[in-house]
Amino acid sequence: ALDAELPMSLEEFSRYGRQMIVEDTKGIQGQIKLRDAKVLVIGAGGLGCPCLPYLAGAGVGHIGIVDNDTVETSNLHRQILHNSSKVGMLKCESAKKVLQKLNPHVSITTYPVRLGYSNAFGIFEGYDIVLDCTDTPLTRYLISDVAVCLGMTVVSASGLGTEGQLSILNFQGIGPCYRCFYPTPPPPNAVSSCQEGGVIGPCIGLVGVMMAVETLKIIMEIYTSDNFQPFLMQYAGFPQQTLRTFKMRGKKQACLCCGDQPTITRASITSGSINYELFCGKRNYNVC
Amino acid sequence: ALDAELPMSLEEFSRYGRQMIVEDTKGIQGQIKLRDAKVLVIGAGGLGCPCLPYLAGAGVGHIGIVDNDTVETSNLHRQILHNSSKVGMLKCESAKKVLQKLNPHVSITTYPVRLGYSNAFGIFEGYDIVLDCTDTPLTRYLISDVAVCLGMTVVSASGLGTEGQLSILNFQGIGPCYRCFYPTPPPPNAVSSCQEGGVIGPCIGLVGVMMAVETLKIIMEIYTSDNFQPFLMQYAGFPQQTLRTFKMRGKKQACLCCGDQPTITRASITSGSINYELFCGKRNYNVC
Amino acid sequence: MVNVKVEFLGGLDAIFEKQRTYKLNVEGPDGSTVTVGDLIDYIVQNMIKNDKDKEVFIENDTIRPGILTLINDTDWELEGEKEYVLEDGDIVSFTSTLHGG
Amino acid sequence: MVNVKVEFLGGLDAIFEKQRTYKLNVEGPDGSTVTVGDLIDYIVQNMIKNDKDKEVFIENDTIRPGILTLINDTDWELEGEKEYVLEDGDIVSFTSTLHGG
Ligand SMILES: [Zn+2]
Ligand SMILES: [Zn+2]
Repeated sequence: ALDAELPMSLEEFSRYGRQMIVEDTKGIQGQIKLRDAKVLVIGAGGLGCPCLPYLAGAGVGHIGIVDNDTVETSNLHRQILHNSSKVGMLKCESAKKVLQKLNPHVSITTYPVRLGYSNAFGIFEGYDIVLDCTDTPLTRYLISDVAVCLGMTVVSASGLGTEGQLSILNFQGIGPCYRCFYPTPPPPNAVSSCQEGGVIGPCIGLVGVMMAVETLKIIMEIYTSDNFQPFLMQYAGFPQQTLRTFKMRGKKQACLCCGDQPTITRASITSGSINYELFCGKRNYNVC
Repeated sequence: ALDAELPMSLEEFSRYGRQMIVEDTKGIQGQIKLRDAKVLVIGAGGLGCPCLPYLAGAGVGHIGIVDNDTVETSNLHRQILHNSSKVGMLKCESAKKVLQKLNPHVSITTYPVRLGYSNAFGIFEGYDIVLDCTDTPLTRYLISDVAVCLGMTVVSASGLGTEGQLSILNFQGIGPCYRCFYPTPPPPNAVSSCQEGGVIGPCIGLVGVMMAVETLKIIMEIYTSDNFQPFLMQYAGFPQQTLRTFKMRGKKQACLCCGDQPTITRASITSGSINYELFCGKRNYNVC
Repeated sequence: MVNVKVEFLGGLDAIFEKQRTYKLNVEGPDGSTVTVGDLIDYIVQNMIKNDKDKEVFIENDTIRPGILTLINDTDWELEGEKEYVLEDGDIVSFTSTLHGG
Repeated sequence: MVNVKVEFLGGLDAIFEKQRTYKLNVEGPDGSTVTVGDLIDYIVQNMIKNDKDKEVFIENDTIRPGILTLINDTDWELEGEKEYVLEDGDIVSFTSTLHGG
């Protein structure tokens, strides 16, 4: 009877106690916000793997994971939620298993599909925040476009080699979107001289953990429409670890998606008339 | 026969390929350094949990884990190598199980003991680098002292609330040690007005991942006796994520441990004549 | 003439002899003020050794799509882009957008 | 008089009304130069409201053991400690050493 009057079970109080006493979380109030939050994570790879357990551990109540890839041995130096015995298993299912054991209070939904214009709205609807942990410009544009149409905040990150980048897009519908930053996609053939696509595990891992920090701050309303300023963070792991924050442009009135007269709308996306493949080229961009 | 002539198995080439093609790792040469490295991680908690899988994933050949604590529910928001089904299990054994599955090529030794003056040398000997992932000044002084006596480099980090710190101590025997930075321990009763010891999972987690990045750079000789400069990095997760690097003092000639006339030596430590408890006070310091 | 620091981040150092930061003294075309546009011309003419690499940095006479330009850690769109007049000590950063995840 | 920025990191903001950074105008005792020692006196006299909190910051007339002092991101031991003469725009940071793990 006593238990029933509390906003959480005693097990949850014990589980989250050490974070609830940090003043910035605002205690029970923040914990309930976390429990009610619905976060969609797209990609359970180098960014998603270190991010997901901190979301689940913190008590984010509803987590969706979109990934149709299966675990390969070559992933394991950086995709540390998976392991050698899971080679061949779907990454979203592998991740779910680990997270469900870490925190049984969290409800986890998996989407073992390739994200595309025809299925994105159906997957996104019902979530509050979307995390872009993917690895091609094509999906980065698509995720941003769909999130703008649905008014969802995006935590977008990427990494390569020893570096990484992170930004919050379309914050509460007021922030700039991916297209505001990158109205024109990079030409597929202009990347030839950049180093090939290797990556240091903990360097991309650190950026994934940064995504978790940003997501918790969005849920706990550390960022507000009053204090939010568009930014892009740039991390470098070598030779010294540095983290720079660049002050970025706001929403562009002329943006095709989030601007005053958008041509990229739910109707144009779902009808397939926004040709993401043509727009971005088919070359594997994962090189620069 | 062909396989036997290669410095690594084909499975290892596939496993480490994506990091070997990053130029800073120097390919096979760097990978063999990783395989030969012997890293001792003290503490499988909020810092050790995110650090360890990146060391194992990268192929650090020999990892030791010292921790005599058992997993508790209240750890799980930040100690993401463990899980709810492991409550009551030794943290070092819980971590070993996960890491061994992640990378079977890594040899892992566990030390389910409380680190003290009488057992530290026996544990440390045979390792190249020690990672201080502990949570009291007492062990921080002890780890630094023993590492100085044995000429080992220490990657030392800590965190509380939304902040964290990281430093490399006694780098190749030339860097400053923990006592150079903190010749006098903080008075046990001077910490009363600081906020109590809460912590945000991904904030301490990020610092743990930073430790892995630094450890890989030490092993791969990105840091050398020529370019190494003493530093202390200060991370803050809230309100904005920032990472500052402070330029720090070098080795102090008057340092009781690494200075010109040390009184803290292997003999004085192992005889118990350095009273760490008296020196640091018995109060739980994990508050400021 | 103006003394500025230039940075090539996100892998762009690959076309600048793998060096991430340069300190430059740049003269303007009229001998007085130097804009970011002048700086970009200087970089293309003097610092990219391999002609084929120019298209990694420049497209249609401006910075290639996918590269962000920052003036003192601020998006150059907020600072006047190519028209911004450089002052001694300014830092101009170019960073390639990363896509890996 | 000198204009400086002061930062309280690592939880030290707890005794400074939870504010991490302050911009201060500080006068020296003789009206001319201001040292870091003068700044510390100023902080103790004017900025720590609760007398009991002073021992968190000061011990035996200097910064308490366990707190690092940085002048423009450099350990004050390399800069002359209390004798360092402040200039306009200097940043002085105090950070409590963290022990959690
Ligand atoms: Zn837009
Ligand atoms: Zn020393």
